[in-house]
Amino acid sequence: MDLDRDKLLWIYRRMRQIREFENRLHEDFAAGLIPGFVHLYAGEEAIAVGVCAHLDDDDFITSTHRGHGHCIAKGVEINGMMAEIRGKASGCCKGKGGSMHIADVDRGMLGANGIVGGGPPLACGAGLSGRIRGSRQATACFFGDGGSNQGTTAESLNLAAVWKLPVVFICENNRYAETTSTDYSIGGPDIAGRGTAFGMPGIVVDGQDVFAVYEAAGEAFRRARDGEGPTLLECQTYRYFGHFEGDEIKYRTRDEEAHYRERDCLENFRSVVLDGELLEAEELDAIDREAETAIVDAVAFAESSPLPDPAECLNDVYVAY
Amino acid sequence: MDLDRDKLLWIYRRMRQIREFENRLHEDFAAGLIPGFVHLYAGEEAIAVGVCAHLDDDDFITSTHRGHGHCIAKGVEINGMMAEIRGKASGCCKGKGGSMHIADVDRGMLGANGIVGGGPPLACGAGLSGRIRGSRQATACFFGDGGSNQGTTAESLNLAAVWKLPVVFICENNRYAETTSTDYSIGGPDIAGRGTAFGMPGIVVDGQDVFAVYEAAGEAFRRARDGEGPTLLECQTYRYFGHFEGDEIKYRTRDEEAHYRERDCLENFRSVVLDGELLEAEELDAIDREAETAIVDAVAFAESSPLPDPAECLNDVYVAY
Amino acid sequence: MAERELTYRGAINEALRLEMRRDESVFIMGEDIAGAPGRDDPEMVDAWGGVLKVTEGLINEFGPERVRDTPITESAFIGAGVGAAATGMRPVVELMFIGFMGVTLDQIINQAAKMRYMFGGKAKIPLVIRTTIGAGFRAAAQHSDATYSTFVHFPGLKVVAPATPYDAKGLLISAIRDDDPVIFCENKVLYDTTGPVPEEDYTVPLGPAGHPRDGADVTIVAISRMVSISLEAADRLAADGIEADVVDLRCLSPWDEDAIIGSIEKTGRLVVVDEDNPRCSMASDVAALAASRALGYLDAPVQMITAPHTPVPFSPPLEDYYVPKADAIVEAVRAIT
Amino acid sequence: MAERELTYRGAINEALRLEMRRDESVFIMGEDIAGAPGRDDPEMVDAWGGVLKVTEGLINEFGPERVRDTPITESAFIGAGVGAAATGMRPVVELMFIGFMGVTLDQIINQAAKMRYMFGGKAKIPLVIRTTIGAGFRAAAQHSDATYSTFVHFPGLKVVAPATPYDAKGLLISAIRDDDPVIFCENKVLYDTTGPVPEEDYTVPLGPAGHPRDGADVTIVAISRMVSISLEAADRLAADGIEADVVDLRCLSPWDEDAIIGSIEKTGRLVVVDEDNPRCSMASDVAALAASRALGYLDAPVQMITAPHTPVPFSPPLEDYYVPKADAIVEAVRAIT
Ligand SMILES: Cc1ncc(C[n+]2csc(CCOP(=O)(O)OP(=O)(O)O)c2C)c(N)n1
Ligand SMILES: Cc1ncc(C[n+]2csc(CCOP(=O)(O)OP(=O)(O)O)c2C)c(N)n1
Ligand SMILES: [Mg+2]
Ligand SMILES: [Mg+2]
Repeated sequence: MDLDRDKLLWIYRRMRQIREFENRLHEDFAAGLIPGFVHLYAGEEAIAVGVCAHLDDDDFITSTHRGHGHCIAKGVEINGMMAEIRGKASGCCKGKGGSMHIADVDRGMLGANGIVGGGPPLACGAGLSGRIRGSRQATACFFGDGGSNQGTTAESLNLAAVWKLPVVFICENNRYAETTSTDYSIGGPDIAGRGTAFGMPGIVVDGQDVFAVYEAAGEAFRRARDGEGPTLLECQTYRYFGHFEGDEIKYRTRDEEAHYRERDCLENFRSVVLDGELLEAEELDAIDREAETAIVDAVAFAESSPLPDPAECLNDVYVAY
Repeated sequence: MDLDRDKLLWIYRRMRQIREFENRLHEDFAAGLIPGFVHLYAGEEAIAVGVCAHLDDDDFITSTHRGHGHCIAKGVEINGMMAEIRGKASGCCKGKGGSMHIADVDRGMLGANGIVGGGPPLACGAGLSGRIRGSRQATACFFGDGGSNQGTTAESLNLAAVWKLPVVFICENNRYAETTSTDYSIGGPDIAGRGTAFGMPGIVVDGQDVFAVYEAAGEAFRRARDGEGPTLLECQTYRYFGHFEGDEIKYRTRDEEAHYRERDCLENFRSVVLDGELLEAEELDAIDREAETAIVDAVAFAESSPLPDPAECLNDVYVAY
Repeated sequence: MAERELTYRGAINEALRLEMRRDESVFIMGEDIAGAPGRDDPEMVDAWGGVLKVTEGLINEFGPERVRDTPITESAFIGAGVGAAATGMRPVVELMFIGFMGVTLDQIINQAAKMRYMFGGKAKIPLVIRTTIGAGFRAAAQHSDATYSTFVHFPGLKVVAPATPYDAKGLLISAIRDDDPVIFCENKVLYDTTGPVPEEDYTVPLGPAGHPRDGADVTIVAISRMVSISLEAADRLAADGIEADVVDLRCLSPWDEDAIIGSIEKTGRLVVVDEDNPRCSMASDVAALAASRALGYLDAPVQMITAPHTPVPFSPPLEDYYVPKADAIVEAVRAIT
Repeated sequence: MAERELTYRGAINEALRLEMRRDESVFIMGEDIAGAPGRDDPEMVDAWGGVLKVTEGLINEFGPERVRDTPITESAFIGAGVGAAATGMRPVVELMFIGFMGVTLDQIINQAAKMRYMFGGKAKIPLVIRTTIGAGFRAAAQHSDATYSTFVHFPGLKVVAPATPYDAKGLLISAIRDDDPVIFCENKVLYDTTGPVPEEDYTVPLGPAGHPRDGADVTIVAISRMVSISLEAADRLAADGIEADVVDLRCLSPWDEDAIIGSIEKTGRLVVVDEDNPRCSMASDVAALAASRALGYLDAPVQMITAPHTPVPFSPPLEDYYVPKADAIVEAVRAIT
């Protein structure tokens, strides 16, 4: 494993930060503090973090409706995120986007996306952009099992393959699209095989295991940056909460949920690094506390920030009109 | 081969009829007699005919911009077709559709389609319709190699697979989409493999050999009607003329064209049935003459038909408004 | 006996149920419209009943063959609706939010809308596409549009946007029985509103406007949720002695030009209230109708009250600013009376 | 020295060439815009230059990295244009016919148009989508639309429709330099028309209307190909002593409200000529503008001359009937003067 101490700590820190962020939103939503539709990423942290561990600030990602984890993994500031989700003027999108459109283009995060399948074409463009400039910039494209059926995704796989774009496609297969199981919605034996059919390596990865994700993504980004073209990683995972907050989750069993909770990515990480004596428990505990504090601070920041002025509605449509 | 004499004659008759029809349009276009965009099917006859040989009047087909062959194979009257392509009131669409939208819903021909990838979703619907009614109706969905990249096609393959719809997808891979070679546009080793990836048999077929098409389609329609789900047939073929009439065909070599002309489906059929002593040369020659006469008649019919009254433009938008 | 009250949501559900009972060729499709598709566990059947619970319970009566959950492939399943309609069925397909139109528009505007015409009148497409419109849910830019104008623009489509439970049921039944493709726009903010709805089946014809309030001083033409906001404004105006004639433009295509012109003839003043964006919109159409066919009756400039030319913002104060309000209507009327 | 004449097609080609020379971040994409992609044979390079030959020759100067033929996947490659624009490039993407908008609309209306707004002003999308509009080619219902109104409706997009070679070049250069997404509508019937076009680069600003003819008796607002038809009508009217003030609405969004209002103030009469279908259209917008902001100046009902509410038919006499003609304009003007 080519992960040094710093990188290991970085990975744990980002995963833990996502978990804390999402757990807090879960509570705050129940308390009526969060407007709108909120889709939480808890349970899937290993994917965003294992992938973004290979990215620099000037690399790009495209995301989904379930975008908080991708943001944090890519390095978006959580204060601005929390304020955004609360609809505050200090939010990273000035309160205009909210959870479903949270973004930070300066950090290479090209936006959560309210359209399933909306991201893959954009990812091709970000990849193309680096390619035409002759830089080594790469792009990660996240989408769900549901999103893997959308025509835009298939078109993008093909386009990236024929143009050998520096894009890594990451399917977060959490077994459901809303209430719809992959057993029902996915034609074919798996999703990875669609990559193969469109001309790129298609690889099934254990998405609960950040080391497995890190390794598979490493090779994929090497290929991408070396001009060998795209890769499709199907990361198998599970979301702990409902499709969105408020979902009663009548479509899956509590047993099934427990089964996946047992394979938690954070717990898994802890046992690997502690069993392997790569990190100390105290270091991890310190990160846990740090993450908690950061969330408390982020909430305080968000709560103390003003709402936008109503007439702000009219700005930001055009650069110049 | 389970083809009796009548079926063999039927196949030859339909293939020859298509060839004559298209050759005549090629001439008439050059003579300035045909308005609009015209895409000819000459060279690909074995596919439409080998497939439609398995269809009854109440089965359905969806088509493409290159639709004349599909029409004739499905049994649409050529007089009405010729009149339609000339824009006459006696055309099968009263002159409103022309070559690109030629249709005959009563014959189960759901229209040529000006939108690449427009047909596959419609085919899923025709399949679903038979399925919900509990009939044994099946649907054939024709599309090109270019169309195989369109997102609607991928979505439809998946939908048909998960619902086990009685649809047979036929990709007419004639190696080009306009000027764009499949070497450039198709990610992945072939198109058939996309079927496999989406959960159905994906089979490469020699599209110049009507017997091969007939056989592969036979098994595919058996599966479809028996509720075993869809099949994707990738039929490899070549179009003799340009993408559309007027195309100077600068993007392929004359050598390549000659190579494919040597494997002509009509010639191939003749040698198989004559070598195998299944039919007599005279029978085939008679069919050739019959086809020629039918075209002459169709042109005469079209030419003697009136143009539509201009105000006819306003009718047929709604059943009732 | 008091008339039965039902929610707008319940009225739509009932229309679907009655038509599915009445006609075997009617079936419904959409994402998670039952929920947990493919599961046998009876506890799980109807796990959702649609993201906004409009189709709840239908799976139990009609089963998965006629209440079909779909993968997330709007082009394929809406196109399948078109294909099924062209071949003898009467599908009712759900496009979860109108903001998703862009992933499937071709099947609607180029296939469903044009097939009959292109084929010389030799096809019919009895398809209904149910979709939701409207801001107010803090659902941000891609889930809050009211862009029915895009569909109105295209010949071959019919477009309906009921404002009341009564009309929702009656118009949906008409839409299902109609032989042309109909886009049926449900305002999600109205789902919990209630009103009298007869239990039997009845139809409200596709075309005529509603006329919820009679008045002689100013015409207010409103669409969908804007009708109740206009009625609220009308109440306030009445207190000042200004009587508004409120036209509920529940049918957007075909539309009731005569009702609009007739009202303007009576009042001489026109205010249009439309939650959609202003350019190339229903609001423009109504104003243009006045300018071209009722100019002689107009005593004052037409007032257009619409959403601004912006996407729908997320933050509550911004979204509240976005949606047209009764205040603005009152003010607009005062400016011309 | 006489000014150089160029075709509308040539003017567009030249604008692309000059901007690609000037700015390395400009590149173009589309189906068969060069032709025979991937082939090395120099005979085959530029085998097509686009289906209507607008991009001919560019591959020879700029090579396949910046003149990219695409597979037939409009969502993927137009979305790739959006993504490339968001990350520092200035793509010009070709949507072969506007009638294909439906297979890619989401990337245009929900991604390109809304990203800047949703992200709180922190993104810019300097993307141009070139597309062709217009009937007259006997290309039937899916290849002959002029449905720019759909794009005008959506906030965040700019929409341009030049009527002359001069404007085509100047507006395209402006569109490429502009930091917002622009839909650039080329009328295919105009490609072979010629007019004076300076050789150097110059810009025509996005917004202001053109004013090809001055007159005091009636305002004619026209778009794209309808401008020359309106000028033809104006000539005929002049013979009768009626002087038309012709406004060329070459920018549809943003648009030049002042030019329209100013002209109506002068003439008191308005005729709008638009090749698009009538409902929720540019024609409606112009008439609505008159009704809401220039009512006091209008001496006669607004006349709207548009395509009918039908798809575009194939057969020549039907298509000829479909497209607005100078006769109809003359008649409409006579009816109100
Ligand atoms: C085009 C489109 N169709 C439908 C929806 C509604 N929707 C939002 S999320 C979702 C499920 C997505 O499932 P998946 O891609 O597996 O992602 P997950 O939620 O599991 O992370 C659906 C159907 C949408 N937002 N966009
Ligand atoms: C959505 C869409 N994009 C582009 C076109 C333009 N076009 C018409 S036919 C064609 C090529 C189609 O190639 P293929 O599917 O291989 O069919 P073939 O012409 O070879 O039979 C293209 C690009 C179209 N009609 N529709
Ligand atoms: Mg999922
Ligand atoms: Mg082809």
